[in-house]
Amino acid sequence: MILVLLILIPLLAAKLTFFSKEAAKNVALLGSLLTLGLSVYAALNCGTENLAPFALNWMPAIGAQFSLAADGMAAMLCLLTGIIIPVVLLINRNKAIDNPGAYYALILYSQAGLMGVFLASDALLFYFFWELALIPVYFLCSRWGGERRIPVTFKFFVYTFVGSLMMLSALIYLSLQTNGVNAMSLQNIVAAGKALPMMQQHIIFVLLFLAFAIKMPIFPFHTWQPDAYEQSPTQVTIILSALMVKMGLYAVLRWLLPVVPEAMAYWSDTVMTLSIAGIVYASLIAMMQTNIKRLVAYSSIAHMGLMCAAAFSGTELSQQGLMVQMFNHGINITGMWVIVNMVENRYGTQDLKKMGGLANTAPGIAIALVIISFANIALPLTNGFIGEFMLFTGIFQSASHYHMVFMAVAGLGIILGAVYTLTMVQKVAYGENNSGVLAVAKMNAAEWTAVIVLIVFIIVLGVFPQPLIDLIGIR
Amino acid sequence: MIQLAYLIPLFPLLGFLVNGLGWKSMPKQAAGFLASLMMLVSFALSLGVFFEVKGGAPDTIVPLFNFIQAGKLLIPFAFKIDALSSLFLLIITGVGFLIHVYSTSYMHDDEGVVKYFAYLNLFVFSMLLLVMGANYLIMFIGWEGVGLCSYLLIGFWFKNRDYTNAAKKAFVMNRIGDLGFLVGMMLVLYHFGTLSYNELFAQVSDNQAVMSGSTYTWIAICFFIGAMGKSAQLPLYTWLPDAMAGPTPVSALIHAATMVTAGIYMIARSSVIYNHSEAALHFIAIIGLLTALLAASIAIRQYDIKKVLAYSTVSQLGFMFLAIGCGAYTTAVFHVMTHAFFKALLFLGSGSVIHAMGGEQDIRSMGGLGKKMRITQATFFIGCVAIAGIPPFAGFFSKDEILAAAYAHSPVLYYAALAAALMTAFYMFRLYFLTFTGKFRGTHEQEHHLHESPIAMTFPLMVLALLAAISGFVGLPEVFSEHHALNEFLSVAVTNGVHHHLEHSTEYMLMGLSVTLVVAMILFAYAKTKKPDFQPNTGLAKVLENKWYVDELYNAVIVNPLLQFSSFLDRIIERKGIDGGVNGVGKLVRWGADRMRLLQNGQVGAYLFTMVIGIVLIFVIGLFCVTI
Amino acid sequence: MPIQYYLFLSLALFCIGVMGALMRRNAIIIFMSIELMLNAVNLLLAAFSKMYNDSAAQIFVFFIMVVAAAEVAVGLAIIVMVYRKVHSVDVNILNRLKH
Amino acid sequence: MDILQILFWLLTIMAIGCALGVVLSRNPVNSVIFLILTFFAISGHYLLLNAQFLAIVNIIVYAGAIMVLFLFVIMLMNLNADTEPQKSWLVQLAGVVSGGTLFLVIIAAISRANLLGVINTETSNIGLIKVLGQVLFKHYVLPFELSSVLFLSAMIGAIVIGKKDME
Amino acid sequence: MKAIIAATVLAILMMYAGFVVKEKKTILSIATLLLAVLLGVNIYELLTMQEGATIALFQYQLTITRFSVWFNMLMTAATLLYVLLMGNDIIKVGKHTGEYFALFFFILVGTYLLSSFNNMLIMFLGIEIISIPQYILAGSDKRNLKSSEASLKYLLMGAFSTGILLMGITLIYGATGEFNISKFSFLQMEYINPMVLTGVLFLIISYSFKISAAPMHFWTPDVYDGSPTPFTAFMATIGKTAAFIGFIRLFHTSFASISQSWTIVLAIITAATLFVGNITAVFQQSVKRMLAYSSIAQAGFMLFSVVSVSALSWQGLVIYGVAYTIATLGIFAVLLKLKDFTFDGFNGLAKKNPFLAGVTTIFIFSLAGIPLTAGFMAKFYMLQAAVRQGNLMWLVIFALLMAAVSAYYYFRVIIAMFFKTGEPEISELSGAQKFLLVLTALLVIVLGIAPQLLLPSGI
Repeated sequence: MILVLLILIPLLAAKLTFFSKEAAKNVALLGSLLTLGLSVYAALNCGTENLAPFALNWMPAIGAQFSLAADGMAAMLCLLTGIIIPVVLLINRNKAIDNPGAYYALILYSQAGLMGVFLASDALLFYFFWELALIPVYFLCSRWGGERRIPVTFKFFVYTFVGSLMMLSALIYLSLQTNGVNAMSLQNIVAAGKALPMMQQHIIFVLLFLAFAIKMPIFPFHTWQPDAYEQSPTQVTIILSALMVKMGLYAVLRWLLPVVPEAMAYWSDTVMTLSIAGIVYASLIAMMQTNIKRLVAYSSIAHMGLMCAAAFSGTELSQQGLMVQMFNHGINITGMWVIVNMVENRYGTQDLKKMGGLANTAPGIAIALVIISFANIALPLTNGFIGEFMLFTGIFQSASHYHMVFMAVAGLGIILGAVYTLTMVQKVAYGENNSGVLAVAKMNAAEWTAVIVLIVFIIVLGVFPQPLIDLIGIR
Repeated sequence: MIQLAYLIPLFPLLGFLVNGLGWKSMPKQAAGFLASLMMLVSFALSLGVFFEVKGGAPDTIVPLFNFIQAGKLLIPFAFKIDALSSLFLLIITGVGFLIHVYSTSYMHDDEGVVKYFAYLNLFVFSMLLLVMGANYLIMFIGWEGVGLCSYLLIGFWFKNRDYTNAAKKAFVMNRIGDLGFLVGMMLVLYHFGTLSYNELFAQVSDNQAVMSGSTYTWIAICFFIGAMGKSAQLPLYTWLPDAMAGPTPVSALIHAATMVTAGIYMIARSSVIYNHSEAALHFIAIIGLLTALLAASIAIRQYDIKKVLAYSTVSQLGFMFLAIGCGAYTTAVFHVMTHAFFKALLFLGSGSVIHAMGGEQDIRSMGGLGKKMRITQATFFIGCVAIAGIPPFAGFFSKDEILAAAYAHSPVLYYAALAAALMTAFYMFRLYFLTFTGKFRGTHEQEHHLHESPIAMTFPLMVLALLAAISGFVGLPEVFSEHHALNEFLSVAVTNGVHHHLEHSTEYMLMGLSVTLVVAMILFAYAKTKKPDFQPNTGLAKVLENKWYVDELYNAVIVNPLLQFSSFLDRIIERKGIDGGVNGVGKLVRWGADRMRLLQNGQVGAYLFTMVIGIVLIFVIGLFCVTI
Repeated sequence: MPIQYYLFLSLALFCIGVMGALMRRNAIIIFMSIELMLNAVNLLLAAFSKMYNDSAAQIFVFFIMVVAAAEVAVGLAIIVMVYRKVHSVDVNILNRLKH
Repeated sequence: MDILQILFWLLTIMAIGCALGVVLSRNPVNSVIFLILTFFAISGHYLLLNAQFLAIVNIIVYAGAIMVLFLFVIMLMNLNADTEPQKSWLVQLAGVVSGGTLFLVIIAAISRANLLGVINTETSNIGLIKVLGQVLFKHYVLPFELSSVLFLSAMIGAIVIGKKDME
Repeated sequence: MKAIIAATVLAILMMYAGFVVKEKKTILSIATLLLAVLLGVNIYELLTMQEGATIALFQYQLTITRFSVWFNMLMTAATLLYVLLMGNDIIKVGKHTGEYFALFFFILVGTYLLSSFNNMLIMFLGIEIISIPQYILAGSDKRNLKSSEASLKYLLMGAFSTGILLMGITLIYGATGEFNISKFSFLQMEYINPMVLTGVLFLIISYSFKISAAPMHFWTPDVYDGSPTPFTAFMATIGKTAAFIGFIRLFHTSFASISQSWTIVLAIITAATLFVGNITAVFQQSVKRMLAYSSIAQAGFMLFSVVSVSALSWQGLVIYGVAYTIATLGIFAVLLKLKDFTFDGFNGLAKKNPFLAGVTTIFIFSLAGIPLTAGFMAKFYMLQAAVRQGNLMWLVIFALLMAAVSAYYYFRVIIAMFFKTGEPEISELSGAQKFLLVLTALLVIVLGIAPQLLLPSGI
């Protein structure tokens, strides 16, 4: 029942938010805090009776059930969603938003979709939530985004829509290979996929992989991402980069790897090559960016590349590391965007060239920026390191012939990551005050709260990662 | 006592937390006092630990908690206390304490002093983790932690863009090395399944036969790449001279005494592995020697007081790696220790000078400072003597041991190293003479301002001078005493490689040769600086002044091509290629729509016509292409 | 008389009808061409009726005629309506609806 | 070659010739006349095929009623060859070619058929009015009724379309 | 059978009502009432039929099954919904209001025939009974030359396709000597008679015309664009679905055994239809014309039901037909409220009238196949049927790519409504209309969550 509530509460909160005009942000925050409480409860009770799977007959004709289940990975991602959404709602509280009811309601709708994606154990349900998470975000970006928002988010929408349709066809194919009873359930899909001959596995693999690769996104399917991140309101960018891209990885782990293991083994070298090439590629391009949001966007592509490579490396360690890193990356990139948001609000620009001297005017933000940046480039004793270390170890130990090359090239990402991140820090925080900015407002209480929460996660999980590792280990 | 070793890093951490969290409200004096106090406590604890170890306490693992436990991967957060780490503890906390004390005065006027002490404490904490960790991962944590602090402290005066550039450069170059370290760790994990020193070294000693030599070589080289970054060896040394952008005590602590020697510590720690790879050792020896020569040659022609010291540090680090390359790990550690004392001394002395000069660092504007700054002059002189290798000062013993090891290894190494040592003597005394003797060459204002530093600054100078003078005796060579105290102390933790024994007569001969030549060099330096003229350099001198154009070379060969390549990727591949492709599909669809639309031209005749053609096509496909 | 003869004849008529529909601009002539197509079908049905000795096909022909008559009634009404507006039955000038 | 065959060929030539006349003649009135002639030829074929009733109906309904309707409309509109717009010869050629291609393709397809046989020349009584009547009202009463529905709708249509809207 | 008779009788009643009653509103009420009666008759017929029963009438010229009655019921209900949604606009079209409604009844008769014919003659008559009223409806706005032009184009091409249909029927008859579609015995033949194949192709072509599949689709945009908008809505939905039921009935009953010889052709037609419909729709400026192209595209999807010969395809057709019909009717109902039919006419609708924008979004989502709407489940069933067929994976993927293209033009409406600014002119919505629009939108969502409502057991 908890599982249903995890989806239901954001939905109801969204409904309420939609009709509460001025109080929308507070209603939304309350709703999201309630969800956070639930998701914490779920994470603590993962693996016990309290989190028993939930199933309801839905469309027997096509074998679809309304079935939810949570293992450690799902509970972890729900927890992440639960944490990130309140943070998203905390920032920008002072900013006047056009039609706040709809804005916050859509955020909560996408939260419901995300929760659903992570909890669904039925293919059709999964697909439903997959789209449910996407569409509110599309509206958010297109309605409240930057200047070029309409074409950009449209590209994003159509691109991911193509991917999800490919996934749909694969899921239909798989469901038809079962005996028809609950044909869409995860177990049956997995069983059907495993039994497929090689040729069909290849097709299914390609179809599913396209969908997930676009969502993550990995090179070369990524071009929607920098544009979309740049043009979206930063709050939405957070949802996109911290949570939505995790859907892709999650889907790889849950709906791709177990389903077509043989094709997966066959393709792993290719995918790893792509992902790892993507790390270097995105890092190099990030170095060239003068727009702070694009820079962070490319850095996110680089990080996703590493995670994707780990997902396909086929070792247990890298999978665990991947899950850890999913959580940590969610926290870190959120932190990054929170800072970017503050910086953007204060400077009134996204252009790095026009920034500088933040450490003078608002040292608190600068310190937070430095901490989060270092978490982002995986400095030890921050959470980013734990994940990346496990990922690297996993990739290195993979059975691929080129595991050392993969690891070494991926390692270049560490160096390049340091280069572009520190350049950004330097341009934003250091140097003389920019002439255009004389009075930079300090952080307000809500922003403090958001930043402190994130930094606490960064440090605590960097020093004591074991609870997280234990959580994801629960089957 | 040893079981309480975790307290040693805890106090600096505490200092960091208090100063770091209270950076807004902390009074300046309190911050410095607190930080120094924490260091003092740590130092006291370290002393306790050291003497316990010296008193024969066995190697101890101090476990704290399980850091990462996932599947087969188990990495505990634990400390290892043995001779090596206890020695380093002593150096770090001792020198660290002195420099903290020095800083309370030196940084007195800076607005960011609370932040400064927070960083400094954080640095000590990280450095302690580095040397105390019981496995490579903990070492790596410290390793990157000190890199972080180095970054923060180099860029301490963040308003200056050059300083922050230097900070960034330092961090990135360190990261390159760190990647090597990381790969090394991966290799260790892959082959041995553990990162813990005890388990790893036990495995290495047990089943030598299982692993091929190249495995060890790869691991060793990878670790050494890490050391190259951190300890500023060729080709990753260029960050260290730039790192002088930080406050001078920082240069003393981080970029001379402690952090840069982390590479030595790591290799000494991994001596078991290195002993399995001759190739790696040769490689290290060559790199070390080249670094020593190159840096020394650059130092000859530098005019910035801190730059001279920085290149000297690089050069001395080269010496240490040369020692390691010759299999003499303990000698390297010995030199680390002596170097920590005299180089910290020299840096702090230069800090004192800079303090007096009101921030001026160019020795061309100095001269004759000795008259106003007696203590500084005296201690600086001791430092110079020590580094130049005049007996019985500390540098003589450690350097001589290195030269001896090099000679035992190969006379070629020896002569090259000797050349570097002579250059050292030359540039150090050139610096000394230009700074402290002769006439003052700066402005009147500066001359008026000249004064001896306060006691908080001179006290550490004196202590360090004392140490620089006498610390060499812990490593009296065997020709002078029955046993080598330091070697024996370290022998439990560090296994030296094959040791070529030199005849005592040879050793005497070598010592004599080097001392004679060094003295000659000092005289030469005196002669050269008697009447300084600072004409623009030409020829080789110009090349040296411009640091062999290495930075320019890096820019031309690596940085700029990389930037151009990135720009190419960004502008052409990303925007035109991939994004253009994606958008191109959209454009194609729209273009197609525009064309297809024209088919619908409103003419019934045309519609019928197209339909008939369609029908014909359908018949052709349906009747002739489909085989039934 | 082989059935092919009738088949060919009626297909020929059918295709002449198609040609007429393609070649002419006069809506009435196009409509007549289509009537020709229907008649071709009728003829073929009659031939098959004879071949199978089955009167059902002939019944079918009646219905085709009925439908044709109905279509012609409506069709001519439409053509007249158009003619009233544009004073022409040229299909080529009727292209307000396009693209 | 018996008389029936001669008749067949004569009627065939007449039908095709007149059909071509429908398509090719410039004057719409001529087209109508040619079409009526074609219908006569086809009626002749019906007679050959023992579909006497059909032949009569064809003449009465098609040639008599429908074609007269056409003729009326053409006369009403006062269309003649001079005002009749022609398509360009290229379009006409294309029409001929594609129509011809269609014919060839279908013929090529069907000529592979192993057709069931020949039409026997014996007279049969399936085309007699009595037989047809019986079949129609026994078996095909539903379509018969439905055709009245069809007519009803066509009638409504003719009214809706034909009546002038006075607004 | 009761429904057929009732529809005919009601059509005649309606016709006379049109003569007698002059007040248009009254005629509308009468039409609504009569449609309700017809729906009642349909439901009664459904209820009185036993499960699994097949009623053969008139020497197997009609075979009425529960499925066909169910389908008839749905179509009648859709027509009722249509009249309710757009009645006020229908009566504005021309003078002959009563006749228009009578024509709807006639079209329903044709629909009933197509859902249960068992003889090609009945099929032919059914198609004609559907087509001829549509020619008339297209031309019913006599003040507007476009309407007349649409009507003439529709007529000429429709008659042409009738010729083709008849040629097909004749060739099939020539090969088999049968008009009864359940008696063709192709399986007994050693090889397929090319004449049969030619006939089948002719039939495919003429049905392609009726359902506006490429390359016979050319009439569609022009006719839909030119016809009075309420009638376009009807032709694009119920008229088209009715043609589909005839298509699937003929092909799955008679030609299933030789499916491998025609599925490939039909698959190519499907692909071409999807391509033409979706690609051409991209560049349209008028929403009405875009919907015309989109109806081509949707026909492409519906063709999956014919291409994939399985029991699923019938279900898929019902779901798709209904889902598509409801959503399209909804869109047209909204469109009729706007003065400007171009995309720009929708600019800023969300600000001006959030209610209309909201329901439009749901309809658009359904057409684009976004989950939780009926349109998604419809596409899902179609794809499932096609995937099950086995050899059509390429077509499935192509169709999905085209579905993504369709998102492009459907979402232009959403972009215009929500993200652009403008002052759309909207006519007032009455409470009843609001209620009906909400009902329609709800239907879309309910069917998206529980599509099995459209396929009760025993159908």
